[in-house]
Amino acid sequence: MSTLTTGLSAARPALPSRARRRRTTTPARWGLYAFLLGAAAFFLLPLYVMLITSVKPMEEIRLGNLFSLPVKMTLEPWAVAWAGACTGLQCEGIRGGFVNSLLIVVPSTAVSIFLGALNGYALSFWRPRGGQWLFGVLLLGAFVPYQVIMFPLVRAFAALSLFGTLPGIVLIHTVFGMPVMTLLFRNYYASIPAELFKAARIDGGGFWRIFLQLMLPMSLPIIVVAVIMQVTGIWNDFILGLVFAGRDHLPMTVQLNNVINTTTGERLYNVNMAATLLTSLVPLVIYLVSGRWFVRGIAAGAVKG
Amino acid sequence: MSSVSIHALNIRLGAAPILESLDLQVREGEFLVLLGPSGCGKSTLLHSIAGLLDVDEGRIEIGGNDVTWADPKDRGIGMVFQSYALYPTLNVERNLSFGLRIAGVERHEIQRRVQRAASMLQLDSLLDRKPSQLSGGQRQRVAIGRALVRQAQVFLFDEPLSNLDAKLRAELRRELKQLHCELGSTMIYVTHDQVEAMTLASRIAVMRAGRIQQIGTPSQVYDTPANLFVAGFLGSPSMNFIDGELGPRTDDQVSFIAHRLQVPLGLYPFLQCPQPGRKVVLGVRPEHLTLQPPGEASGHGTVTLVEPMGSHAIVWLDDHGRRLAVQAPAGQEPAPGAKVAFHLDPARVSLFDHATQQRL
Amino acid sequence: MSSVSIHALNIRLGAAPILESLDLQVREGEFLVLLGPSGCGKSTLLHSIAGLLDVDEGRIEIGGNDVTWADPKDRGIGMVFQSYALYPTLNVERNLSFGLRIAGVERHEIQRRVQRAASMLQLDSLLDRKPSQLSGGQRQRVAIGRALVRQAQVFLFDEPLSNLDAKLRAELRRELKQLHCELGSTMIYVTHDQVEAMTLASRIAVMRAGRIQQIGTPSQVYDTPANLFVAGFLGSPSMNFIDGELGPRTDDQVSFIAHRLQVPLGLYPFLQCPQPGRKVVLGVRPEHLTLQPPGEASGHGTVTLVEPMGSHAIVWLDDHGRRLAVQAPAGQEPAPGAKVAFHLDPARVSLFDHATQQRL
Amino acid sequence: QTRAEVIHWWTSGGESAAVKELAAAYKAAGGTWVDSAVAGGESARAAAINRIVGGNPSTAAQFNTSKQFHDVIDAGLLNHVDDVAQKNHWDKLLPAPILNSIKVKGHYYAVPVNVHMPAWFWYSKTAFDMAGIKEEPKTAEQLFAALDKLKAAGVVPLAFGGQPWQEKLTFDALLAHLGGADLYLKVYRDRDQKAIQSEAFKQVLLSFKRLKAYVDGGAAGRNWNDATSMVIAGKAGVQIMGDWAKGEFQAARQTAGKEFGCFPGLGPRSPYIIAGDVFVFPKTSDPNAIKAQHLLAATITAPAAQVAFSNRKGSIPIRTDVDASAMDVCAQQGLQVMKDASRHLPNPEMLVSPDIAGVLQDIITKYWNTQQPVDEVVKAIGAAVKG
Amino acid sequence: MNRTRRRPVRLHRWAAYTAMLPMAATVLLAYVGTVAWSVRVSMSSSRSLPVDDFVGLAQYSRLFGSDRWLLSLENVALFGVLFIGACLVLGFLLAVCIDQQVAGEGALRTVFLYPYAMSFVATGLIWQWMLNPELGLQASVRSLGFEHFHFDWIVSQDKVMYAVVLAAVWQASGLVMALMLAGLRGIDDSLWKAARLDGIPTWRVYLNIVLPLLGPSIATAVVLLSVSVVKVFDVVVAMTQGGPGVASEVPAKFIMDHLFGRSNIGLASAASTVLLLTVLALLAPWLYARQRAARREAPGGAR
Ligand SMILES: Nc1ncnc2c1ncn2[C@@H]1O[C@H](COP(=O)(O)OP(=O)(O)OP(=O)(O)O)[C@@H](O)[C@H]1O
Ligand SMILES: Nc1ncnc2c1ncn2[C@@H]1O[C@H](COP(=O)(O)OP(=O)(O)OP(=O)(O)O)[C@@H](O)[C@H]1O
Ligand SMILES: [Mg+2]
Ligand SMILES: [Mg+2]
Repeated sequence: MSTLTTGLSAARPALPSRARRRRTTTPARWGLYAFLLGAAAFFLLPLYVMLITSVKPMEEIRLGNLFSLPVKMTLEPWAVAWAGACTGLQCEGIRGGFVNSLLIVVPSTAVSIFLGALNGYALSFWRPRGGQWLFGVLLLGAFVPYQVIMFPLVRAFAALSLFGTLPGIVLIHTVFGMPVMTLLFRNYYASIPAELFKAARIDGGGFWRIFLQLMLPMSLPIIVVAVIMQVTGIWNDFILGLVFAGRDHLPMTVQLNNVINTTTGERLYNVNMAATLLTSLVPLVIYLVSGRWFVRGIAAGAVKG
Repeated sequence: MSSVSIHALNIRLGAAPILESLDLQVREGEFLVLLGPSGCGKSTLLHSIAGLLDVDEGRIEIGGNDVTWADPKDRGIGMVFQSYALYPTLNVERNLSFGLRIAGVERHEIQRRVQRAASMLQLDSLLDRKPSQLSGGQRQRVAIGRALVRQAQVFLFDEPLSNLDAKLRAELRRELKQLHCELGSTMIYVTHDQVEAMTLASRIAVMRAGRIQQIGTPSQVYDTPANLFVAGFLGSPSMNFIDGELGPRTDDQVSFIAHRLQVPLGLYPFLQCPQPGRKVVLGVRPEHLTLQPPGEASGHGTVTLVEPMGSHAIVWLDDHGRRLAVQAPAGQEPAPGAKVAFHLDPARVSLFDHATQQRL
Repeated sequence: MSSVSIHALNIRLGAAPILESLDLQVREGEFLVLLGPSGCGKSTLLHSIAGLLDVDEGRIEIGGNDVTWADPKDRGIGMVFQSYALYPTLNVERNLSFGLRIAGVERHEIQRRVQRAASMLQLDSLLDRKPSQLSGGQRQRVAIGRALVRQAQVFLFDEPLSNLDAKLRAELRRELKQLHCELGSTMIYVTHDQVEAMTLASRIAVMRAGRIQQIGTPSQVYDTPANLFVAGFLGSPSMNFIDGELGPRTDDQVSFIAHRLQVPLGLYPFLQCPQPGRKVVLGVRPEHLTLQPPGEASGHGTVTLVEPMGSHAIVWLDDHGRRLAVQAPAGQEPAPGAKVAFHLDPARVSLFDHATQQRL
Repeated sequence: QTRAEVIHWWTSGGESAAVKELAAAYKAAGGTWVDSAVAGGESARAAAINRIVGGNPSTAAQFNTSKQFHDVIDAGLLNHVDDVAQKNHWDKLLPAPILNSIKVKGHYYAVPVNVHMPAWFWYSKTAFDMAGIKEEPKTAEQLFAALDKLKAAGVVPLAFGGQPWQEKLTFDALLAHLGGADLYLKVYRDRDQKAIQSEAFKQVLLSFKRLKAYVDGGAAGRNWNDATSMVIAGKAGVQIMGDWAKGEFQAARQTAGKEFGCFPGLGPRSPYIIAGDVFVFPKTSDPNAIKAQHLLAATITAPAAQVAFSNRKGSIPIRTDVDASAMDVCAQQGLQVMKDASRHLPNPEMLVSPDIAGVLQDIITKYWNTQQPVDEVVKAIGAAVKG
Repeated sequence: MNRTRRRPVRLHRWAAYTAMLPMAATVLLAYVGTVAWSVRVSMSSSRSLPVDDFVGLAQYSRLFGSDRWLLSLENVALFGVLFIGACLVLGFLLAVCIDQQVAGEGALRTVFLYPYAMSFVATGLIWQWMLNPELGLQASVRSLGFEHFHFDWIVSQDKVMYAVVLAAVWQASGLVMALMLAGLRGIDDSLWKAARLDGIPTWRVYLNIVLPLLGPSIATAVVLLSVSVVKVFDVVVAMTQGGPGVASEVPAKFIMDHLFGRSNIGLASAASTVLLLTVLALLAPWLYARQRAARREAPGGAR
């Protein structure tokens, strides 16, 4: 820990670039990288096992040499996972649900983030009467395991003719995403100078204008976090998709689950790992590209003092 | 073109009362300058007029309408925030035009007004910078510009020129005055700059700790301050105060008597009958003390410090423990250590009660 | 107690060059005031001295050591940021003492210094407020305090008093001067207030667009500005400029000749031999124009505007299309519209080449 | 148009192949099989029930042959298939335990698909050879002796997955094979406190715990197929597991009788625990759907479909009047046993509600993993079966 | 008292109220309504399907008579403390380190985040393998010659929860990192300048200034993590199935087991009601305190 702390003391985000270059050789900087690489190793170890498992034939896996590289490497599990593994009567791999997953994840993410941001904005800046109470209850709702309240929701959705439809699954994701999204944005807006909001009020900005034209652009970093959370959560959701989406919109994860989950059937670990890795590609791409929107100092220059 | 009137306004922030039953009438088209020490509540007052703070008690009227609880955008107000509060994600042009776009002003009208404000504020070359890429003074100018492009009924300026250089400040002062004449808007303007206050104000209101101490034309406030605080607050260097008492009435006139100093008060316009023997404070501004040949002298002192100011110099005298500032024309300053005589213009003094600190 | 010297400093922000091969020598214990129009690069210069900005080219030395790439904390610098940069989560007391605590200064020494700074800055009653609960001026004072509690070799002040009222400003000015004498630190001080510049500075440096135009004592800079820009920049209202040319040499002296105006230049200390017929600009400050009885007049004009300033008034004259500002003692101002004569003090004028704008 | 949407949890390769047989048979009978596979019994059942609640039920849904779907029957949400059952004489055809499960108040609410026997013994021939074990153990003593020999030979005697359901399954196997069918039924069916407090039952519990000594240190949490892999690799001697384990051996290209051996219990009279899967038919009044349901019930139970399905699935048919020649050694052995109705033993889930079954599982797993005294366990089981 | 007079309802808030309608509807219908329903179910004898008889608090008394439930509560408390603590610390450190303009920031961020993208059904298995003493790390290290290396948390009754925490932290700390990173990036650069000038070591700035400034982000993270603590299920099922024995049982697993496998939604509803009440008891004082603090900081509801 002490190397870490001194490691931090030398390096700072705003360091002049050339000075930084001159300092890369300091032991502190080495400590920093050592920590990061150590952490990365911890995080990557399971991935390593997954990857090598996914390219081993089952015979080798049965031998139980977890960390050893494959003797006979094979990419077949990947092919099988994508297009050959059985998921019931069909044996077409996990690709079947890919489009459905996209159809679900895009609108669900957009709608839930929009509403979360809207709620957070209203709560932080407009403070409507009773809003805090409503938010408190909403937050509490985040702690209810949704399986417990599935029955009434299913009935309600059926009554609204939303059960088993695409809008239905979008709505249910929005509903279950709302507490956390609202919290995320509410707390983010707490750190934006209130004066900005005031200035916009003076400029005649109404509720929506201020939200759309000022606050949303300033929310970029937290939107990135929200996207990470929602894309991951919705992409990986299985039970809601299964229950609410309807047969025609079953997401990829239902196929994934069918591939890797079995009680009494045989398990093809290599295919399971490949399928899992394949399924996680979309969130991973989001993580990778999201970096450029983690902008620094988005409110810089706004207020003095 | 609306009057602003404030009745018995109370505002607390946290537990502390910031404004206490404050009354203020600003006439239509008036240019009111608010003066007061740092932290006295000027910004708070502006924010409450703009509707950005909830009023605890009292009433605010703009143009005769009670707007105490009205929405900021319905008050027809343009405001320059002390902290600028620029929109960080919008460039300068957008910052300036934001309000106009909202109001649905026509595109080329927007362009015209933004152009005008930008050139007045010398921001033309910075229009597509983000606030974070501007210098302090440039940010302040954007803040001013954002208010100016609006054709508001009432403008609130919170130290709008404080971070600008003197030259630009002088230019903008002139532009603001002109704008005021053109638009006829009511303006409430906080500043710490005496020149601004004197040149811009139709009236000056002096605040202290959430209360208004005096309100009047610049010369009223400067020449006949209502109390010791106002007298001491305006003017730089500040008025010289001399403790003493009123002497007995002789030749149908009273004099001010202090240690080694006597000032005849025959010309002094007393507000109430002077009571001889009363403890009073006499105030006289540095420019009403002149360094003179010993013949006509009111007193004598030793020069302790000379501060050249360019156009003039401030000479600090020690008159037996009394410290006096005297304004002398540049180039005619005595050297430190010199013994000099000074003359005090009896027609320009102010007298205050020692106990109540009010003007006599 | 360290000199600061800057050699051929180049700094760019974004694509634009902000400082261009700037040289500056600040002597040990000197109080250098930096003046310049908004956006000319003053803050940039201070930031680069403090080591907060990447230097593109050039060298910075403090106390003789090359610190171009040294860490800010190793430069022995105290700084007041134009934007204050207070620690928002710490209260005032902590804001002031944070640096000292880290430096491991003794507990009661910290307390002493914080106490001293707080009482000097009149922050005593605000010590446990968070910055968000302070007024603009109070925040600025905290920013000053944070620099002052450090006993730095070099202090950098970026418009430290801009948001304070005149009275407090005058007091703090005095305190700063005193502190400077006590500590003997080198101070570099950005301000837009001429009084501050004149009273505080050992020397004044005037900047424009990233370059230093003139550096000298206050009176040098004020009385003998090196070029038109400096001449026009200092003084409020600004120097009057009159276009004209040098007349032929008569009686061993040249005169300045302009439309309806002739000024003998016998006393003018030319820097180079005057060439008759050369196009020049004559500069004269408002305080060197006096309104006089017509007998001794240099010229005549019509009063267009009178700006009372309390201690004096500025009278704006129109002299056949020439606009002149004249400083008149308060109470002796003519009325607008009056025709008056004025006298120009030939000993106090400045002459500039029309083409190069440099002083002759 | 007889279109049947079927929710089931058969998603792995072998299971898919088995479902295909059903689908093919259904298609041959003139229906259209619409497949809704959801892996995991709990998920699949949850999906089925939610679809029912949401008013959009599937035509059929898989459950285990047990009391799992009795609540749904009670709520009146299932159609019965009495017509089919009567026409095909299910009463005579089906083993009693299965009938007990699907027949409620005289109506047939489900169609059985297969029979699984959850308590087979699988052993590695190499390991047995190495340990010098000549023949399959026929008694409890022989079993423990064999385990001891295996241990001495340096292999893991018992391949074991330390998951609650596997522990419970092992316990049930011991109860049936060591305690006997009588004790088993007294405990689970009659919930006879005396039987539970009996010395015999206690001995079963103790024998069960004795097994722990033959288990390796990494057993906790292990999946059953990983345990099977140990047998396949010869790292372990025996595994007690359902007949589905056969699939693993097959996948590893091992054949029964050659690389590995199987026996359904200790000795020639050992009981045969019957488990398996059924399809239920969510309530609908749509005549087409009802037709589809009936057709499904009829095709599934047909002998050809049964054999085809079971061969793929690793289970055995629900009826014994089928041609067993195409089946593997273990399956044939199972089918042979099935012919003797006296050896039929219902699995515990057919005898107690899922809730009680769960509590029993908790008790057993706790007993297995902690130092709990056996008397306490007896007491806990006694309390649990009371409900 | 000068605050007694009620502020008139202002027209401009209508937009705000309208915008909150979806939230209000969600709260009332999707949460309050359904939770009320499940409380009702918890007082019935419902098994696979809800029935509306009334059995009073029978399910609750059964719940608290269950060793497994009580153990679950203990486990989740331990899990919660360790998991939240570790995630916050690790997430914060990672965010801080990544924020030092390190090379390969994007890759590192993805490395720390990827576990979050993976379904735990598979990664849980990997962890199970890796932690398995016969198969995973212990065996590997021993085979390298360290015969006495001991790492068998997952099969130990006492330590299995730590193993679960380990895997859960592995999964969730990346998200905390992202949250903190968003917060860090919002901090005004001039603060850093001031601190560097004051000669404050960077770690002190992080500790004394940045950390408090990240208060809202941390609050968000704590709530997020708490939600996942209360709902922790996948990790346990994938890694240990609640075992060895019942040593790693958690409330959510108890609820799911009874909801599905054991067909006792009455008991499951009772359990989730108890959980919810516990959360309420923990959350309410915090929310209340925050609200009061907010009122104090923004007096009169500055707007
Ligand atoms: N990030 C940036 N990118 C481009 N230009 C910048 C950036 N930051 C500042 N500038 C420009 O650099 C110039 C110098 O800025 P600086 O802050 O040093 O001015 P200053 O002399 O302190 O002005 P002021 O008196 O207004 O504070 C300004 O013209 C400004 O617009
Ligand atoms: N949130 C708060 N809680 C408590 N007191 C506050 C709060 N905000 C401001 N104050 C106090 O209210 C008083 C008035 O502040 P205000 O900003 O109106 O002063 P000001 O006259 O504008 O001063 P300045 O000239 O320094 O800008 C100050 O003394 C300040 O300390
Ligand atoms: Mg203010
Ligand atoms: Mg600046």
